Amino acid sequence: MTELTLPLPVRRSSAYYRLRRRALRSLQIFALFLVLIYTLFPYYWAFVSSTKQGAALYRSVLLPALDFTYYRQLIDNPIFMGSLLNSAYVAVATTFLSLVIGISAAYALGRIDFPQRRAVLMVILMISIFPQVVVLSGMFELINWLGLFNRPSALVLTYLLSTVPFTTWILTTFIREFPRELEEAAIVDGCSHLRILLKILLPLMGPSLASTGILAFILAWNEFLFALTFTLTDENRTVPVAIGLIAGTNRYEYPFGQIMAASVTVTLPLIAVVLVFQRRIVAGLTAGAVKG
Amino acid sequence: ETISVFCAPTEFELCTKVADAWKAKTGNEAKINKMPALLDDAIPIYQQLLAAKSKDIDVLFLDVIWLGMFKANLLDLKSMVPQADQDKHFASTLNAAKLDGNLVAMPAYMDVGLMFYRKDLLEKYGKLPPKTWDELAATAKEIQEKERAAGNDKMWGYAWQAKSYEGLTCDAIELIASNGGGTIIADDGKVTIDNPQAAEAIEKAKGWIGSISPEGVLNYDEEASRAVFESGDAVFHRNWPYVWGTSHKEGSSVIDKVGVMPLPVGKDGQKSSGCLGPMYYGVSKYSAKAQVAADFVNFITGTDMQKMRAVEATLNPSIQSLYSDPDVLEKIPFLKDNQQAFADSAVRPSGYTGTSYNRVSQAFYRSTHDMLSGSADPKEGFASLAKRLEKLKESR
Amino acid sequence: MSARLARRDHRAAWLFLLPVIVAMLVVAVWPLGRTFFFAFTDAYLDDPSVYSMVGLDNFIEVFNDHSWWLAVRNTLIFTAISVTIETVLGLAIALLINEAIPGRGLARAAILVPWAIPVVVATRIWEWMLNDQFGVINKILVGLGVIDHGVAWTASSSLIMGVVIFIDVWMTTPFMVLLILAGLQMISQEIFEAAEVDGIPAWKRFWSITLPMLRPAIGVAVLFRVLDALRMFDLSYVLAGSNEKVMTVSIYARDRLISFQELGVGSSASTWVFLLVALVAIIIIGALRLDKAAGH
Amino acid sequence: MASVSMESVSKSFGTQSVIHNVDLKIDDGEFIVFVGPSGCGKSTLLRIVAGLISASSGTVRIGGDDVTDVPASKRGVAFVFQSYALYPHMSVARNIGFALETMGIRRDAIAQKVQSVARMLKVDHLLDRRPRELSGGQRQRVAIGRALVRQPDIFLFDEPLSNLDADLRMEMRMEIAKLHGDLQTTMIYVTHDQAEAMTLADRIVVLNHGRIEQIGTPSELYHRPDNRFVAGFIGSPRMNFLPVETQTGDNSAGVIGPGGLSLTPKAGDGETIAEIGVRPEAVRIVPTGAGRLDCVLERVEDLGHEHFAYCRIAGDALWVIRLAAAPAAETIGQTVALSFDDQAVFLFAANGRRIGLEAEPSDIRRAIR
Amino acid sequence: MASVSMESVSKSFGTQSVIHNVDLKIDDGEFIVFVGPSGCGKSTLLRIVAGLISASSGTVRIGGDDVTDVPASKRGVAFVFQSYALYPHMSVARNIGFALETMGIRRDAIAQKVQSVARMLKVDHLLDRRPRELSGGQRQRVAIGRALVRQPDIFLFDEPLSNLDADLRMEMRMEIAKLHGDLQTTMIYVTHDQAEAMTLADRIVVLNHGRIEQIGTPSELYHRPDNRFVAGFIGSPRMNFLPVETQTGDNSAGVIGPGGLSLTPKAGDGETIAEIGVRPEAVRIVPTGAGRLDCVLERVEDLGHEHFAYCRIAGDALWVIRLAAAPAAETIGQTVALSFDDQAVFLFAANGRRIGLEAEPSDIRRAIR
Ligand SMILES: Nc1ncnc2c1ncn2[C@@H]1O[C@H](COP(=O)(O)OP(=O)(O)OP(=O)(O)O)[C@@H](O)[C@H]1O
Ligand SMILES: Nc1ncnc2c1ncn2[C@@H]1O[C@H](COP(=O)(O)OP(=O)(O)OP(=O)(O)O)[C@@H](O)[C@H]1O
Ligand SMILES: [Mg+2]
Ligand SMILES: [Mg+2]
Repeated sequence: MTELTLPLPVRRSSAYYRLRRRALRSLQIFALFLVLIYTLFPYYWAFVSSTKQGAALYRSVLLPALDFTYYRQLIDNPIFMGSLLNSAYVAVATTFLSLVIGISAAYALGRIDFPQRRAVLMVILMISIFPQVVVLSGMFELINWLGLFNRPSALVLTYLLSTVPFTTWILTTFIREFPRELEEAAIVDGCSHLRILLKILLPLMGPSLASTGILAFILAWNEFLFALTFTLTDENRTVPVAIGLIAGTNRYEYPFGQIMAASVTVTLPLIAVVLVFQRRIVAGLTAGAVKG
Repeated sequence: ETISVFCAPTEFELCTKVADAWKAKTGNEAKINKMPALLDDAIPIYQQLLAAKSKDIDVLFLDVIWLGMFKANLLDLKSMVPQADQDKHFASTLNAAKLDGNLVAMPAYMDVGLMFYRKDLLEKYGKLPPKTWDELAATAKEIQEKERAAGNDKMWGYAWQAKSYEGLTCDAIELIASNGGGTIIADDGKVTIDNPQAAEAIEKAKGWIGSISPEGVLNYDEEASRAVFESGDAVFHRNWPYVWGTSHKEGSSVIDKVGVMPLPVGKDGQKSSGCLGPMYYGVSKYSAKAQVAADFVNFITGTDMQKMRAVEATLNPSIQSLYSDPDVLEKIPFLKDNQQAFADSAVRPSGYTGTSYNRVSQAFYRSTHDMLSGSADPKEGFASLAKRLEKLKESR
Repeated sequence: MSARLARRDHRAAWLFLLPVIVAMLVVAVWPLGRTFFFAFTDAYLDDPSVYSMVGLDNFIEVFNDHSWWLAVRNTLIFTAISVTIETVLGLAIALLINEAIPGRGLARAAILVPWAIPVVVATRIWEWMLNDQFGVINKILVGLGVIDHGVAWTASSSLIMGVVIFIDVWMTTPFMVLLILAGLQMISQEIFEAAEVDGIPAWKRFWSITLPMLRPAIGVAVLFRVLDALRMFDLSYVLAGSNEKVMTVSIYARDRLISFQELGVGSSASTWVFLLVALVAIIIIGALRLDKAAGH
Repeated sequence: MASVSMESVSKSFGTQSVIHNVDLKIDDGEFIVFVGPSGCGKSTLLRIVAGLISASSGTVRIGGDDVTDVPASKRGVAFVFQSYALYPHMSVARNIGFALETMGIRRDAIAQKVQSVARMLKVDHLLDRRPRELSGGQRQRVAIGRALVRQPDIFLFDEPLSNLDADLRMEMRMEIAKLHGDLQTTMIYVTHDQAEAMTLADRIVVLNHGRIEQIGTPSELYHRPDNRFVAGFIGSPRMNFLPVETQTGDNSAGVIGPGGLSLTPKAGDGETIAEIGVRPEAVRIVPTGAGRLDCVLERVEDLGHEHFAYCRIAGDALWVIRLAAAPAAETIGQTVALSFDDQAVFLFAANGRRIGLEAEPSDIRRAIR
Repeated sequence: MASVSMESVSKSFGTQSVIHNVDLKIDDGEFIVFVGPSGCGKSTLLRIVAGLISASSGTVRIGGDDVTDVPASKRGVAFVFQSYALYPHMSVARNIGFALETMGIRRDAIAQKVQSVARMLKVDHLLDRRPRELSGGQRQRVAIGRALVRQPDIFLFDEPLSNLDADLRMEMRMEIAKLHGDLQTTMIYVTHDQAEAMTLADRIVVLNHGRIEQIGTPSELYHRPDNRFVAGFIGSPRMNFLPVETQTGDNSAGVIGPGGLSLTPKAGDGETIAEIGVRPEAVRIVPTGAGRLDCVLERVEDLGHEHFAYCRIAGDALWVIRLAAAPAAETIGQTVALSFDDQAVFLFAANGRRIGLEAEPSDIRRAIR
């Protein structure tokens, strides 16, 4: 060993460190508090605003007025409630379809060794970067040609453009993470590819299905441009469009309170879903996207 | 028979009523579809439907500035609506819908820029409603300062709209036209914007920002500026007639303190030039039931229905006779005094520009916004705008 | 090699890829093809059936348009600044809620809320909160004595880009946090422990261990965000209409296509947007060697 | 160098109590090995010493100072992880020298120090590589080098060799022993491997369910286990056990068990013997009738240098017998007798305590050789 | 049950060649063990037999039929993985019965079959549990059960016991041996563990760098290795080697080496002896002068039932000596002499081939006992 003498570490008393740790902990909790305010306050404010009427809106009182007129109006509005149902249908169907398509593609891309695998993956990634406006007119022709104009199903179809690439991408990385031996065990047990996918991989992909599913769901639930363009009549509209249709008594009037009430209402299911699946979203992404 | 009609979401109930009345009268049904609240969002929808020659839609609700855009896809109503019915409307309004010799739509009601003001404050400080913009600025300034001194430190003199959007085209045209500076492009297609009066008007308005108007007006639209006025924080307020209704609704801080007048003028003797915003109904060329649809258009734009809308929703009729109708006046008392405002209105140059209107308007409001926010000089700005517009004209 | 076994697998692979291929052909390739096609025509939106081919004229027109370059500049500035802030903030928050502190479960859930709110709505909320006369932000700042009268956040042309970036940061930081958090959780805890026992101070641990180890995770997150930011549309559009100060390339393309009805020029603008985004994507993917990851 | 002591240290994760009231004094320069079944709390205890986990209660002292709340980075300990935990993005040289970088030492001094440590561990030709380009043994050496370079007061090892091949493990084991011989630094070492524990330790600490079962030198634990748990845990193959019944005779207790077993153990002190144990190497196979109990010789395994015979007693307990030479092939499957010396028999009470601890027969050791 | 044969099987992954021209015939009912250093291709070869990997060239036959192009599911093989690869979302019962489900067998028939297999493996009380609720040994049993239930022609095991504790490993090893004894099915078994290889195999295949070094019974490999690699690989601790120089004398070659070694080996046939090898248990420590070579006794390890002595020869080679009793304590650190019988010496040529293979001294075996 060389003679290099290392500086002696300065070590203070146990009590000093105890104090320091407590201080640090308090600081962290405070920072966390700030983060919570930062992320939640706007939503809270939307809620506050939605319970105020008229000029009360212009007085910045931090407490909600707890006037639920707008909410009552929403609930009594069959068109709005109908659009909730449409949204649910569109979002669920989109999610389901993109998961089915995505998982099937992901199995091929993640598990089967074939030469063009990388190219296919890159093409799919490239597709996911198209701006939506770019395809609007072509999409409209397609919808008309399929006779789907003004049907919620048209939205399901068009949303696949945005959801399928990333579901495929995330599920592929996830499937690749999977212990290969499970699949080999199944092969030896006599399973076909389809059976492996259905009986072995699928039941085990809960977390990543949940997280990609939620991403797809949020996307489909919140989409506006296509929904606006491809539906015509009230009974076929989705929630964001329905919110877009909430109007005052004049074309220039912007009924802020009502719109905030509607926004709070439609965001609620999403928040609930996110809360419930919070752990899985992180877990699913852990296995998925980040690996790339 | 059943036809399909587009209606603004704000007028959904009115439209339903019209449809009921029409059914009672003719036995035909009209199915009402809501348009997006941001009416401009309807453009691509119309566009797609018309490009696809869709039969899904018969009657379209149209803003005046869209008429040029859709004229190729709209049915000529000249022969389908009785001449007598056509003649009941303000000529200027009806003429705005006559493009390439076709009557592409019928006016349903009209909007015009009006000046709202605080009756109570003007009285308190012994002021008369101003006639010129300079008077307005001076009055606004005085009241603002006195009110602030009295502790009302949120008070502003004048709230208007200068966000970089279509509304600014209106506000700016009003200022320029009332100062004798024309309406950007004349009816014959001549680009008129590069003139000293126009520059002067904008220069003046620029001076207001920060002194009698909050800097925020540079991103105010109708609603943002109305909020200031209706919470009692502005003396003057330029807006559309609907503010009359909202400022008298529960929750407003200025109930019964509001007065209305035509917009001021640049100099004595010039014309007040409220921006005209009439709305129309037209029939799609691809409608399978064109005659029924035209009947409906005539019905919904007819005297009875316009009166109904005026009474129920304070929408200003485009039919001259209604301006002396007692029922209407009871509901909208200012109509009588402001008939001139409607007659004198400044029309945006959408008739000539047609499909290109949005480009012209965007170029105009963008350069105006630059001038108002101080990043461009009005004289030079309008000169270069004029050149751009000339070039635009060539491109189509 | 028993090529027969391999060929069988390849056939199975294409069979499994069939749905995605069909779906993408229908919803992506065909509409895109139309857009590319129209980019070479002089068609107008009011009657797309009438057109003639004009070669590269539309591309040249866009290329020579001052507004386009303004939009490109805005887009790049917006992307660079907002993604940078999001990354730094996302990293900080991710590190914070990765610590074992009480309430972090709640924080992890709460951080996702901005993400679940539709963009249009979020923009409206912030516009409202930032209102110069009635905005709660101004109220609070005035109350705290930071400023003496309300700032017109969205009016001044020097501030509006800042506001757009601010709102975007609020809306999309959760995405960053999520991806970085996921990355953090994949790093073996023992590496941090090793550094701690080795007496490495916290800042150095962060700088020399955490950051380099998080690089792949941050890289992917940045890629996704950059691609998204380059296409940004609704936020700017809802907040400021077509204010040139915050006009993005997507708004430019939409203006030409929808507001101006120029199907041809609009399509070529869209194509330019696509090319821009693809270029950036390729650069980032190359820099991160994401393609390797994809193939391996 | 420093002594370590723990005073009634306990630890629970949430509601799960993992370490119960551990008291332990480790002298300066000692080599201590923690062994115990998986999940018994070895790693947890080691991490408490390192400061990576804070104890729920109790006091930890290093060199006499209370360090209970001192963070790991200030304790002057070095930790070698089972997974090595090398920094994957740094070269071997930086991995080793990283701790010195923050001490304000000059670059060339660091390089020199790293070089000398690397040379000592025979990884000096690898200094530019990344950890993923190293073999398991090389990684292990780098991990040790990283610990070494800081000249810590205490080395902590958590199963450092368990990812290595048998040969390599043997080799590294010797190097760690040599390291301890050279440095004379206090070392605490966790392992699963019998050979490592037996050969490296000055004293072994046997843990079970978060409690210390016994502390002692390897030979003490092997020859004089306190209880059945330690007796069964130390030694490979493990000790053979047989449940028995005590039959109280005139003045000393007799013991009978399956397979015709009958013993008259010396000690006893009136305690009831519930089980006996005999190590595999203390048992001999003899012709039927000549032994202490009968069993069926089920199977013989030839390991080259030795043989294991498996013998089933009364259809139940299976005893392993370590033999130098294979038993005659024809005896396989047949009943044979087993014989062992009295001194080789360990006696256990029903609660597992070994009986006769006090009157330790000094010749047990000789008996099983 | 079936025989397996491979005819010049090769495999490369991309440009990396992993298996080179392997020829191997396995008889029906044989228990074959593959051993070799990590990365030598054991698993790859096993997977080629299973059909999980297809060979790059060559032919694989099972029961005489060419199965080179037959998919894994049709080969009638069962595979037990190191990681067990149990389906985590299925109960133990479904895990075992899954292959039967795939075959479309009736539910009650499956249940019955699963029950009987589970009972045989003593996991019938666990049938409703999920894999994560099982201990390592139980998982291992379930994995074997899953293989068993299909009554395959061939069992393939890839290090099935390497995740288990020493005790458990020993126990499971016996059960696998018993299984083979009962079923008499062909089994191929990959392991790192010397004891498993030695005790389970009918024949061991030693692989190195994708080539077969030697095939033979455990005893053949231990006592008559073909080359230095096999000699060094089989046996634990490994054989002691010493490089030597051949000095050609009158009619037979004499050999001298470090530490004063001097030998006159019987065989030779003119081949140059480059190295000699002696197993640890064949070496004895004797007083200086009384042995064949001198060395410094560096260290002695006490494992309880035996001792390892480490002796350094001429400051270089380190020999391990297995001893029943510890050498006298005062000899540690001193020079001692080592002695071994002539018959215990293995001779190697410079290319590693063992010399004197043909004229195998039949008494080597006896010599090292
Ligand atoms: N962070 C933790 N949270 C909760 N329980 C834990 C945690 N770390 C360890 N435990 C539990 O504490 C017990 C002791 O764990 P520890 O890692 O000390 O065991 P060990 O003796 O090192 O085992 P092994 O030999 O398997 O490494 C185990 O039951 C384990 O489940
Ligand atoms: N899918 C693969 N792609 C590329 N190389 C591979 C692949 N599988 C194995 N190899 C390489 O083939 C060689 C042999 O691997 P194999 O797994 O057969 O070794 P092994 O003898 O089983 O080793 P171990 O004892 O560590 O399990 C190794 O060098 C490995 O890196
Ligand atoms: Mg442990
Ligand atoms: Mg292997």
